[in-house]
Amino acid sequence: MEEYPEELRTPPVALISLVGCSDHHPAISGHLHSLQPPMNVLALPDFSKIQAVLTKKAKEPGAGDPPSGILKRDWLLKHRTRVPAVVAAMFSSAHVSGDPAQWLQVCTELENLKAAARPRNIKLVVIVVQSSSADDINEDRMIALRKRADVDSKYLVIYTPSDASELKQSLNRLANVFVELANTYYRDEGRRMKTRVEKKSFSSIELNIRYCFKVAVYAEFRRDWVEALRFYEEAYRILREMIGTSTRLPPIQRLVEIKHVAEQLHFKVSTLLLHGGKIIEAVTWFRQHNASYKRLVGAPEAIYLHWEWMSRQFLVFAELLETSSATTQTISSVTADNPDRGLTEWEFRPAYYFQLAAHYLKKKRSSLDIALSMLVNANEIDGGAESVAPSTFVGQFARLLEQGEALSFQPIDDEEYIHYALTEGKRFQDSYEIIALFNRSYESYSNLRVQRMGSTCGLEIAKEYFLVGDFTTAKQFFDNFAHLYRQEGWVILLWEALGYSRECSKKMGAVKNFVESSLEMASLPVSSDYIQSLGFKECGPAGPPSLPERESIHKEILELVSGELGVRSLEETNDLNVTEGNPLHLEIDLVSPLRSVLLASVAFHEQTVKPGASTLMTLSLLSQLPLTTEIDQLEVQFNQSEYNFTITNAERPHSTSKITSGTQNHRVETAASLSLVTNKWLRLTYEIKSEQSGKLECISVIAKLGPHFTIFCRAESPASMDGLPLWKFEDRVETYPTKDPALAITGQKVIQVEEAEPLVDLNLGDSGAALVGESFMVPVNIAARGHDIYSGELKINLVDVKGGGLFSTRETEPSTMDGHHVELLSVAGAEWEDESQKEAEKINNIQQSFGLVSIPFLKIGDTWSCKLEIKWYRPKPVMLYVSLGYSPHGNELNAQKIHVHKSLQIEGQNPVLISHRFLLPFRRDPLLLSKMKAVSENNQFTSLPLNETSILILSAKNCTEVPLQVESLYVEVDEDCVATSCLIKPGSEDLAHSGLLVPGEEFRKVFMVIPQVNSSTLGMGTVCLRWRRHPGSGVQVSCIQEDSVLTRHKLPDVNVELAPLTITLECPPYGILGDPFTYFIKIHNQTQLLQEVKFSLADSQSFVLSGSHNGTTYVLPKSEHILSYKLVPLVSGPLQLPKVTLTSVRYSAGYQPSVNASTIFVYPSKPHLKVADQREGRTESVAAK
Amino acid sequence: MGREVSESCIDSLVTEMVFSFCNRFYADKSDLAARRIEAIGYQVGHQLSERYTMERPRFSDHLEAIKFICKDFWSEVFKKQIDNLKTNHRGTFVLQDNRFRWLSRMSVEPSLETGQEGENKATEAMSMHLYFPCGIIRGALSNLGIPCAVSADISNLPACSFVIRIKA
Amino acid sequence: MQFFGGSDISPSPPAPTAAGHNANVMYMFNRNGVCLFYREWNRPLRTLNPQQDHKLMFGLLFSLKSLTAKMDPTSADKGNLGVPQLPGQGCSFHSFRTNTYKLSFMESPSGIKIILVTHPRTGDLREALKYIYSLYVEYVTKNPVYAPGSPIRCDLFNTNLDQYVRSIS
Amino acid sequence: MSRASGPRSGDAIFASVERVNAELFTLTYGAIVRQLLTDLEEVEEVNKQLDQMGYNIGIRLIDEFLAKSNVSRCVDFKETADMIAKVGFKMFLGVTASVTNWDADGTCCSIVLEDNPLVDFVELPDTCQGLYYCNILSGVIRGALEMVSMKTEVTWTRDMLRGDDAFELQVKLLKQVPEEYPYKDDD
Amino acid sequence: MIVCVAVVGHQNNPLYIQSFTEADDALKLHHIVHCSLDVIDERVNNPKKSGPLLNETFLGLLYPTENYKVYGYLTNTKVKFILVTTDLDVKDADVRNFFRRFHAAYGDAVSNPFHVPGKKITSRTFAESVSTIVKAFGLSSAG
Repeated sequence: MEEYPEELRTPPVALISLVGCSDHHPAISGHLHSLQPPMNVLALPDFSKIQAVLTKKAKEPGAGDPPSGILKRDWLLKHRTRVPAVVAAMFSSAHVSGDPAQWLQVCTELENLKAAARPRNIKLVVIVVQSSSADDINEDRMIALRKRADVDSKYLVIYTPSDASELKQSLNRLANVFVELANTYYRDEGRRMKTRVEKKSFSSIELNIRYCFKVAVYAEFRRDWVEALRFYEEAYRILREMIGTSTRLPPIQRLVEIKHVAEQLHFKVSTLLLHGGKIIEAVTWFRQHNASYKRLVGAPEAIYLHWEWMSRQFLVFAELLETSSATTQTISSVTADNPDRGLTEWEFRPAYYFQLAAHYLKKKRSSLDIALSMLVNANEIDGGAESVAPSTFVGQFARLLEQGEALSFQPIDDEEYIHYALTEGKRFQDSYEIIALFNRSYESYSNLRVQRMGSTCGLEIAKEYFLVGDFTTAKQFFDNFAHLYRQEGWVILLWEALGYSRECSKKMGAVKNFVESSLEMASLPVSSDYIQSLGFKECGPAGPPSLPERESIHKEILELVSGELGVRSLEETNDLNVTEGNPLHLEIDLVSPLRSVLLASVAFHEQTVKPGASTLMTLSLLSQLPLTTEIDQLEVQFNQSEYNFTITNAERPHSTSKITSGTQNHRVETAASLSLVTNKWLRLTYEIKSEQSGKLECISVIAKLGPHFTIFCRAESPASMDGLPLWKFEDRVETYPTKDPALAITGQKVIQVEEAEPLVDLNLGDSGAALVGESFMVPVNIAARGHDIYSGELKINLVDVKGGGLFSTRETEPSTMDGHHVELLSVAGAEWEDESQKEAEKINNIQQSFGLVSIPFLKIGDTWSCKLEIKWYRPKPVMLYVSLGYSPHGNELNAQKIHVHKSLQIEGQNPVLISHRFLLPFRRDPLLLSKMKAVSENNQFTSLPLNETSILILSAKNCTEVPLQVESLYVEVDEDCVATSCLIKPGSEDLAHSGLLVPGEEFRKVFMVIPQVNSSTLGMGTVCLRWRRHPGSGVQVSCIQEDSVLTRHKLPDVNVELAPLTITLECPPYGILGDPFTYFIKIHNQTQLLQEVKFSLADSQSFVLSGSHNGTTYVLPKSEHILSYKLVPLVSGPLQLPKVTLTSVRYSAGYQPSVNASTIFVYPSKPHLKVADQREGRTESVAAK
Repeated sequence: MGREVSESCIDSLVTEMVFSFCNRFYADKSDLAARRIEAIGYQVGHQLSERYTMERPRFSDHLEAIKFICKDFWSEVFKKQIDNLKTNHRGTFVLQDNRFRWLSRMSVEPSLETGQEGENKATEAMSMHLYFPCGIIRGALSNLGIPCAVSADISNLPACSFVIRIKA
Repeated sequence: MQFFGGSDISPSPPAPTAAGHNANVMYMFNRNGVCLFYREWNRPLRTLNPQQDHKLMFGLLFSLKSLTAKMDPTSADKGNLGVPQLPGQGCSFHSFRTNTYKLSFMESPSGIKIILVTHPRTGDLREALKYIYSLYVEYVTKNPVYAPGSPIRCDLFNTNLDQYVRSIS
Repeated sequence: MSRASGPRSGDAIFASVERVNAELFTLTYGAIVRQLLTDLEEVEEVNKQLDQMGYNIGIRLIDEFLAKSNVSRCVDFKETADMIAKVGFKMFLGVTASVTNWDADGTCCSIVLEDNPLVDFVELPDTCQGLYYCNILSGVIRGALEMVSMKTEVTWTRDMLRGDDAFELQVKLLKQVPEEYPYKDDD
Repeated sequence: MIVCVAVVGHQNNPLYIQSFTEADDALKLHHIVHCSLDVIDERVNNPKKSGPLLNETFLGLLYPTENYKVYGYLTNTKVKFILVTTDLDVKDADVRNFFRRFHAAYGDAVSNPFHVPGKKITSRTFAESVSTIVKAFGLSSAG
């Protein structure tokens, strides 16, 4: 498109000519340019020039004889630059209204101008430049001026540049005038032409076409697209008809001219269509254009001109499509609404046209080459052609002759023309042009993510590069695009690409690439039977895809790698060869396209194996190479290098050189034969014996073919092996890598080697339940039965049986530091040898629930033992896991460990259950108000009377299965409440009997408590029980520890309050049947107030009593009132004294002495005991509670 | 086209196929037998779907394909359509044939079958005959580009419902 | 003809009802003498255990067949008594009647023997037996879960049979 | 026995029986054969198994044949062979077969099939030479005849899949086994 | 005249491709067929909203090359048939008819129990019937 002249590419622009007053031209022309549509300006300083411009040069030979061409090359340009539609004569107002002399000059100039403009009926405008709005213009002069110019008054324009607003106005005024006149001018011209066309008043088709063309152009001037289109098409049509009829020029040039014109017309049409957004029409139009000229190949020797032309058509249209905004967005909709038109979406894509342009350009090149080659002597064409040049007519060429300064064209015959064209053709290096085209196509395809079309273009590009000898670039391209074909299984296309790429690397002397692509080609699933290989002449260097071809390639490689001879037949470039100097090493992994060259599957026959036990491993190799391949040597590599081994080919003993740095004691097997037959598994089964426990995996297999060529092939498990990408589409027998199909489905290249049987005993001494608080010992014994123990290590782990974890975060008691319920305190070694810092180190790596202890070296027969010290803070069953890891052989560093595991469940239980209770003194009852009111939550706090002696009884019950030795039981007053607040002293002197508690037995101790401060919550301190397991008990020594354990039990706070009243019942310790005694009820008022107390005494069958049954008394502050009764017991035995009920009126609180406080024992007759009866009764009664 | 054979050809062939895979080739390896039978069905379904979908526009979604199975495909194979199609719209379809041809003559005598395990034997024997049709359906669908798993339920004979779970 | 001349003193059973319970029992044997099927609709007295019962019935038929063949006046080649025959070879009987019951018999060339014991006054049952045979084909041989040669345990067969037998008059 | 209603013609029966698309049958059979080939590998073994399956089918099918065809006796081999060819093949496969090549003593003949629904679409791969694709048919015939007490040997002499112009089965009567009293008299 | 027919699997891999020209353009035809897959993708991914072509197996003209026309057909089983012809004006009806018969032939080919789904079609019968169909097309379109 670029090569088109600007005036052709862009719609025509009206031309205005300004004459005179040149200093104002810039302003005006600037304005006109800025118009939409713009106008060109032909500015002439003074009137003398105008003639020169406007005078027609002598008309070419009269209209009679046919013109020697269709379109004049310069016609469009002329109308753009030289022939104005309007001439504007500018006069300054000064001159117009100046003195007669000036006026006269104006007139003459005007006359001349008219004279020049008339014949071409160019429109005339007169502009009077008014230097300032101030000075006025002489009216009648103006009229006169108009008369002279004989223009309509509105074409006599006053132009006042003086001030901005004025200037603007006048500019607009001018513009309007110009536009209007220009239009009329072009309309008139158009009409003139049209009438000629319609009146058929033309001597030849050429003129017909030309007129149509002109009409169209004039229409374009007027922006009348419809008409323009119509006439361009008309012209095109006529032109098409003209082929064959015309005889004006020698045939070749004739065709050339027609095509050139056609091209222009076509260009105009499609441009108009596209800019009119009529994309479908445009495409259809192009189709027709293409269809109608495609076949017009022309004379054979000039055929390449045709291809060039075709290519240009496509290129231009492609560019038009690309630029026209219509295309991109509407394609889908467009294709949608014309299924009938048979237009395919591709025909709306520039890419499509670029591709074809490139395609035709290739054709052009090839036929050009032929043409050139047919020339007898190439230099001969250079002669004589240089003076040939494009002539005055579009698409014509002629010899340029200059006589003096005058140039004249002399027509040439086809002979010369061809020469000229050839020389022109030779000047261009098409390949790069072609590459460029394909590239554009490729890019726009890949923008649309149209990969296949894209890659075809890519391939073409690559081929071009290949052609011009840029092998590196070419190879890159080929390899890129080969990928797509590979993955979609288009073998033939892949074959072609590889063929080129192979050739490239050959030319570049890149052995590795060469061999790789060769091998891949050789192993492609192409076999002559499924394509007729004769159809594939143009497969490029690859040659036709066929079995024989594959074989020859394979053979070539075999020879190459055998090192005998490098691949010759390589002109100039350095030979490829594989020698000592440059050995060759290929790698094939799971995704490599070379998998079909060599596929290695490795399957162990078992999943797991005992160490030292031997198992079988089957190595299977498969190759799709067409010829049988002899492998000299195989090396099988494992993740544990010491198991690597090589397999040598018995038939080729000579070539057993080490592949890798041959470690001594490197295992070497010999296989009868290592020849790979096409698509037939080569199965080799060997015994593998592993000492190492753990994973044994076959990593890779290295095949050695020829002295300096090795293929490193990653091993695959048959279980997870997927088919060969390309071959999987082939209809061929597929066989299992292993004989046994089951193995082929499940086989793995990995085997798990179990660890050796431990020959060491690990024992945990079971010692029953542990008691909370004590540090519990678990003995661990290790006996080296059948192994030495090197670098033994003991892992200890405590796990909650219920899985609840051994500590809970919300644990807050001080008793359990950082909240562990159970803790591994230490590992007490029975005998650590000497090194004690080791001990320290040991303790370090012991956490609460985990421990790690290293064991000294033990010889077979030795034993070693230690004790685990564990402490419970909570009753909790716990699982103790102990595992011993050791290695039987000291020497090896990486000797793998053997493990022994033992576990033991240990119950943790509370040793003792401590309980307490408070009692008031015997037969003494304080009135505790809190008791009264707080009936509901009375249980929360026990309430004690202030300054009264209460009794605290503590009891500890042994709830274990073992006897416990209680050492001491005492109450420890908390720091916070001072000793004075309340004094607690043992009521009885320390334990008479030894505190040995058999399981279930309870131990008791009595304390006196006298609260001394009135406090609602009085801390009573903590009970401390010191105990130990009773040594006598049958539990093994192991878990008896010397120091006793202290179990603490916090006493709940109590509520101390002053009792306003206390009642004391007084009566003899015992009564005797029938003999009376006195029963005092002392009401003691401890308050400062007078207390009114109602009392009542219930009757009782067991007694006869005297005294007032009920009444009210007043007790003075700080004094006591005594009620006394005489009682005579009527029966014997423990009797309930008559029930007293008192009610304090003030506190409206009634209360009774407790039942047991008001019992008395009545003997039938007076007993004969004197002393200790007091105590007797006491303890007895205490015990009774 | 339109070639026909007596129904008892296909019946006895299928019967015998199931019998020999269960009792001869893979005796007491019923799961293997099942897989083989299913595979056979799969191939048949695969091929049938190719044949029966000629001449018809492509299915735009799974439901269409399933409907095709229910209507045309079924009537080609069993001379009747599926009676009831249910779906959860999340890739599971239930096709119920109220009188599934291949079960229409299948019966055992519950009374004589001794107790539970007898029942089981019977049902297992019957279910063996279901792998084939399941395979057919699976084959047909997967050939239509719908990978799925198919199971059958014969809790109320002679009705039989096939459950298709499409692998997302 | 009458076999086992059952004394006429024994009271003959009530006259056959138009529709319904004229069939007493039915046996089916295959060519190997296996009793594939036994069903009774009305058999008040039962003397022997099933095995013996079946065996007896088969024995009866077997010898009866050879007997009838032996007696055949038409055919030239008389096999010796007890010499086995091919199914359908020689002549064959299709029923006999006693005063208390009628036994109808058919044998397919494949050796399937169907014995239907009915009320003595029931008519010619050959077609009935054929029909029963076709029932057997439909619901037994075509039952995928039925193994040939094994005792018949097919619901469908039973139900259809019962239904049909009830219609026998 | 009732000679009243004689044997019915194959076409009549075929017209009356339930029929299904041959495709289903053909493809199913094909799939079975393929499966057997992959499972049993040995072609010979496959032939054997196909024959066995055929046999099992035959012993089931015979009763249907007899019931539908209303054949009352198969004592004469010649007549029986004819029956199978004319009626049997027709009523099941919908194709007619012809009986030819009787030998002198009438114990051996060939059943010839021009058309055989089993082999529609089938193309034997080169790897399966030696496979008697239709071997199930021979089995069926053998089984059926055995049920009517004729021990026979059935072999393929022509096979279109191997390029012959027709399918030909040679049926050879070995012996006719009369039924004998199955129970020991001593029990 | 038909110069090439092809069957392309649902992974866009060629299952069968046969060209009928003496000229050495088999390779070019491979390229053309391969490229036509792009058009098929396009058609299938955004099908034409308008009427008859919706989901029809026959995809119509895929694209014209400088001197071929490529037609496409997509079966319900995601297998693509591709037809390359040199004829300039081809009647859709003829092409449809061709594909119908071709599809039938294909159906039979894959009904061969020994054919493994997704593998290349090597059946001789198929090849034969294809060539007959191709010939028939030549006749019909010629007339």
